[in-house]
Amino acid sequence: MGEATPLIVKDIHKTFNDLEVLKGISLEAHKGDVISMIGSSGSGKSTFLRCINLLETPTSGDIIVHGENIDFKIDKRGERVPANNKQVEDMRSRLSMVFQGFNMWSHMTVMENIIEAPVHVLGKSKKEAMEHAKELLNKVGIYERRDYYPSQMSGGQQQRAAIARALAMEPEVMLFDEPTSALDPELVGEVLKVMRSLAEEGRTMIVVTHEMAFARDVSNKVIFLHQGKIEEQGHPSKVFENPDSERMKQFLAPKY
Amino acid sequence: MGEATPLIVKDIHKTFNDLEVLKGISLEAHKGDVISMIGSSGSGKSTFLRCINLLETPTSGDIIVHGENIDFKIDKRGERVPANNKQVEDMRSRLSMVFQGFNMWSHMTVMENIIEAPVHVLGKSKKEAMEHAKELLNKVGIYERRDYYPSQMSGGQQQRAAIARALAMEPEVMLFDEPTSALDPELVGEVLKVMRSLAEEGRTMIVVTHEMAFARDVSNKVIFLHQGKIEEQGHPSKVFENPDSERMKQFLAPKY
Amino acid sequence: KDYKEVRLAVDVPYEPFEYKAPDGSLTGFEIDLGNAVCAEMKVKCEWVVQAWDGIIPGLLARKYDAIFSSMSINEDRKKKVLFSDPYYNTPSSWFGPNESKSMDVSSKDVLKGKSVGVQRGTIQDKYITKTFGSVVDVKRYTTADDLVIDLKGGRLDLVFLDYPVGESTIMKDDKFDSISDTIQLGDGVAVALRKRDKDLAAKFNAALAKVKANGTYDKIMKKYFSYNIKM
Amino acid sequence: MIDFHGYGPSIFQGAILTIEIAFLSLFLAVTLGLLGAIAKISKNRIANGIATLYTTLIRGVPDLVLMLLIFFGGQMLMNSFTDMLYDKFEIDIFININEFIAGVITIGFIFGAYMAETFRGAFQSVDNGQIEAGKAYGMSQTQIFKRIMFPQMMRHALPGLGNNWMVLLKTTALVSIIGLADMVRLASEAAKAVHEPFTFFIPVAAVYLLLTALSELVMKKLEIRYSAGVVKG
Amino acid sequence: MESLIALLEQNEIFNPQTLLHYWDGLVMTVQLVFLSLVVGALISVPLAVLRSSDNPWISKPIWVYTYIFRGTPLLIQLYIIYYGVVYIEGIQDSMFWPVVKDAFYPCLLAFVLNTAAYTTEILRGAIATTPKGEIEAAKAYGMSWGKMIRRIVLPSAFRRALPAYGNEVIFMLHASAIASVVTIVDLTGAARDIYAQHYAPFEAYTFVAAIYLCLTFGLIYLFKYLEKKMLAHLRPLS
Ligand SMILES: Nc1ncnc2c1ncn2[C@@H]1O[C@H](COP(=O)(O)OP(=O)(O)OP(=O)(O)O)[C@@H](O)[C@H]1O
Ligand SMILES: Nc1ncnc2c1ncn2[C@@H]1O[C@H](COP(=O)(O)OP(=O)(O)OP(=O)(O)O)[C@@H](O)[C@H]1O
Ligand SMILES: [Mg+2]
Ligand SMILES: [Mg+2]
Repeated sequence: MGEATPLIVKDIHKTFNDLEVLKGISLEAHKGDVISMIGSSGSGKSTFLRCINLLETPTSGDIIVHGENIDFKIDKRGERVPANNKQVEDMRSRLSMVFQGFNMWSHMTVMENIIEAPVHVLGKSKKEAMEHAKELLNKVGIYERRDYYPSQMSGGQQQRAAIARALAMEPEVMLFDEPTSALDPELVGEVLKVMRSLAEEGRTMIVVTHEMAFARDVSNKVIFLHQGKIEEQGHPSKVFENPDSERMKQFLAPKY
Repeated sequence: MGEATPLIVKDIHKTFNDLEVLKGISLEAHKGDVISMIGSSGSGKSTFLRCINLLETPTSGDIIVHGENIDFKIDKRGERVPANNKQVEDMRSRLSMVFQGFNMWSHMTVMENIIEAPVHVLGKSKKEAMEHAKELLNKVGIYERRDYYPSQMSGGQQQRAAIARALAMEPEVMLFDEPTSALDPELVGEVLKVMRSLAEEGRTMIVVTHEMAFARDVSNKVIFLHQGKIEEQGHPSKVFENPDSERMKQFLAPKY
Repeated sequence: KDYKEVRLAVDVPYEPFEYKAPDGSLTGFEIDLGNAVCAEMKVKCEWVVQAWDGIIPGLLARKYDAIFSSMSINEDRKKKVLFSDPYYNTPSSWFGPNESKSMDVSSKDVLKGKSVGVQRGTIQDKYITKTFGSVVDVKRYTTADDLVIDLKGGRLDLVFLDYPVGESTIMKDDKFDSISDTIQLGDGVAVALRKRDKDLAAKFNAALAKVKANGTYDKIMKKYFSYNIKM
Repeated sequence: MIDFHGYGPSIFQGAILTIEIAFLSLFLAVTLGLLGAIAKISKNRIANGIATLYTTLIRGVPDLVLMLLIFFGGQMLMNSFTDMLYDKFEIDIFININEFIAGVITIGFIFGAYMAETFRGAFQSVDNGQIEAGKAYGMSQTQIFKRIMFPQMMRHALPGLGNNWMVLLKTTALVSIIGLADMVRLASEAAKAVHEPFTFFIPVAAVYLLLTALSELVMKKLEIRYSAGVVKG
Repeated sequence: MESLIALLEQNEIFNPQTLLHYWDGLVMTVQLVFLSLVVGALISVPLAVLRSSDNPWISKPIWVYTYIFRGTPLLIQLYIIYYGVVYIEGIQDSMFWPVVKDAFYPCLLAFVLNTAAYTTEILRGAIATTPKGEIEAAKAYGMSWGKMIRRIVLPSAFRRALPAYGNEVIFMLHASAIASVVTIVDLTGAARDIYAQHYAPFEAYTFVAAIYLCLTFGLIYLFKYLEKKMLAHLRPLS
């Protein structure tokens, strides 16, 4: 192991008010891993993903990005918060997230969206960022839309632009939170195609999804979450074809 | 024929700007008739209904309500308009319309909605109007909701209230413009039930609808409109089971 | 303390003592006199325009150093400010339309119900409020020209005003006149200063005495008045 | 042409002063409004309390009363402060609150309160997901504010801002009451001097109308510019 | 009570005379604002209806009126009316003279015209947003134009206009302070008199500011209450 593991998450717990949403979840993402997270609605998938890049602060547990352990402290109100904002920003720039609702910045064109973070967070030159953006837009197939505003594009195009935006950060790990569930059925395919090509390139990805076919065909590990706990995990062939857990069987049942 | 025919429409044409939407439509509604109008979107069904009670003024053609011919004149701008507002108002009070969007007056309770026109147009006493309203509300099954505002009720309840409001005018003919198409599927049934019971009471009704089952089972005449013309008309058994027109066959095809 | 520059407050328009020419520049008896006094004191004068009802607070608030604006000496004001020696004295008078000349303006019965205009916060205001406040309808105006225009427009029955001001504004119109004998209020007009600026008051007094003595005062007075107001 | 009896040029000067006051107080109002809005959406209790007090108090009192209070009372307050400096530290300074400053401060202060409400609403209508996207790409708080919240907020705030500006423009007329030589003041002096109210007030009214009409035009242009990327609903 | 008066007697500024003066000012302000609002609202209803007309010959003149009165400062309107009426030929001999002679009525006129212009536009907006279907329903049940306006369009528009009108009422209260520049002794006028008498701006103006604040809060509360009652129909139950 010459390089540090991109992402290690250890025993994450998260409580909202009195509701324990995550009850100890651990995960290791090695280089090139494509990990799918599945589970029914409310099982805590989004919350887990948001904890990884600290959009929510986990109540307990560790997050280790590229060998660096994120520090926490207890603030005045007795809440656990990140100790070092700089460290968090740095860590976030290594983990790019793609959201369910795309969350493209609506006042910027596609091109501006993509170069925004590379220029202002990573400190790249504008020229360099634009060249890279051009490449990425070609990859996701919407280069000719570079000067459109998000509102002028279809959902599928927006999501592809969002993926290009995430790629522009050259992240160690990409996090996807149900990237296709806000799309009309006919647009889902174009986004999944892009994601599949990323997986084939050997990118490290964690994907929360309801697309079982994608989870089975593309990922090398599937995690099934149930009520804040990992009920079942392993290679998709194992998890889908021969699950140990009753719940997993139930979860798969209605779809077949 | 002791009584005059409730409604006769003769050769109605309607042109919007340069678009001829109705190309000569005639219809006779005798007492107790339940006439269903079907046709694809844009065929002119709503426009025809709106022409009958002059929410749109037909470009040419006659409307005879209860033996009285509506007078038209040409105004300064060269447009055909009703000659006599009083006559129009009088005529409208004999033809009650039920709208797709219910169009309940939002600042009045259900009860106030129902007694509004009887008191202020027909000149009934408030007491009498309220007694009648009570009866009607019981008939459509929402008496206990009489003091609610429209926004506080479901779509199905609102449409039933709108039907009660129309009935309160003791109209000679009731006009329905797609009364169920703004409703969630589970609410459609309750409105259709009320309409069926009205048909069974022997009320004269003209119903624009997409509910083929209703048209077939309840009406005694079906008119199929296509591009502003009557393509096919007759008893539902004839029109549905053995249509002459190719278009009517096509129109029915995908649903079976 | 060394005074290089002194800021003087005036309330305009108060014809003929101080008013604005159409181009916006200040003119009038007190403007000329003030400039002469400043020249005598060898300081630079800066005129500050300030509405009458805020003129004493403005002084106390150090917006300017002296009030040179027809301020009559009276006991109330003495509590707040320091007066120089008086430099002129003019009486006040009733003004109104010619028809009211026969009116006995000293009688409360005659004045009953009349609307009378005064400038807010002046000694005339104080006098009318005190003597006739219970019977007449006192209308208080921010500037003297507001009150003149309402008299001419017929909104006021009478006004009670500094005589020279009335003379140069109201009496120019044939239909209006002074309708009473003049009444002497206050102890003459003086420069008003902050209480602690005793040295500045002394400078003013010296300069005023000088101008009065060397003929400058008389020359300026002749320019604006046909009678003597010197004190 | 209308005969202005020689008062024309000075009234023109007054019009320029009116515009100066309007723009300076707009600048102050926008600054205060932004600060107020940020304070109101911040989690800091004290900042929030101060901002709320500011917006409620200011919006509860007539502009004219506030103006008189600041013009006359503000100077006294300032003086007791400078007097204290003098007593304690022998620093002798005098800060003059003249009509111009009082006018600008008062109007800026009043409209700052209205602007704060406008901006607060606008900030809150910025889509939370876009802020999260900013965070997720490692932007710092300030970067998120500057590069995402602010530009988007401006777009939401623009219509309210435009309304406030037009009300502000008309409020400048009040500075004439505290003695500032704006066009209303000069027109009223001239009108009284030559006894021709219509000759002076109607042109001044026309200037205000012109300014509001122009503002409307500019607002339309700005709205088109700032609504880049927005589909009209 | 006795001791209160004694205490007040000692206070230089807030003695019984000045408090009485403030009270008179309060009465004047309330009168002026109340009358302007009532008359202004009455005028604005027909104006708003006409302003909503499709016929430009009817709607445009009213637009011009509202544009002018909304586009210029109230102070200018007050000056033009107050100083202007006097110059109308023959006014002094006419029956209107006793009315315009007093500052109260010209001032009231300016306020009424101003608030009517704003209220007209508020109402027009509310009328324009009447759901089209509700109007069609009214027509379809045989209501005449007048009846429809009276029974359907206006009642529902009034309710929708309520929040904006609440703001207008508060603006009017605040705007009424300028009555003091034409000799009317309203609250602000009283404060100016007392200030000129006692040379105490802080006390005089802070005191009226507090009174205005109370009035404003009273109005805000009133309109909250009205909205709760009148806009019940817009709130879904649950
Ligand atoms: N900010 C929050 N405050 C309180 N509760 C929350 C918050 N965010 C999430 N929850 C709760 O946490 C639980 C898990 O939510 P989460 O969004 O992680 O589910 P999910 O697995 O992503 O579901 P879905 O498939 O519907 O997106 C839910 O019960 C939700 O109500
Ligand atoms: N006010 C109008 N101005 C211009 N064109 C109109 C107007 N109203 C209707 N049309 C046009 O007339 C045609 C017929 O419309 P109509 O609403 O009568 O159809 P429909 O049969 O009721 O359809 P749907 O089933 O969708 O309600 C359409 O092409 C429509 O665009
Ligand atoms: Mg989720
Ligand atoms: Mg239709």
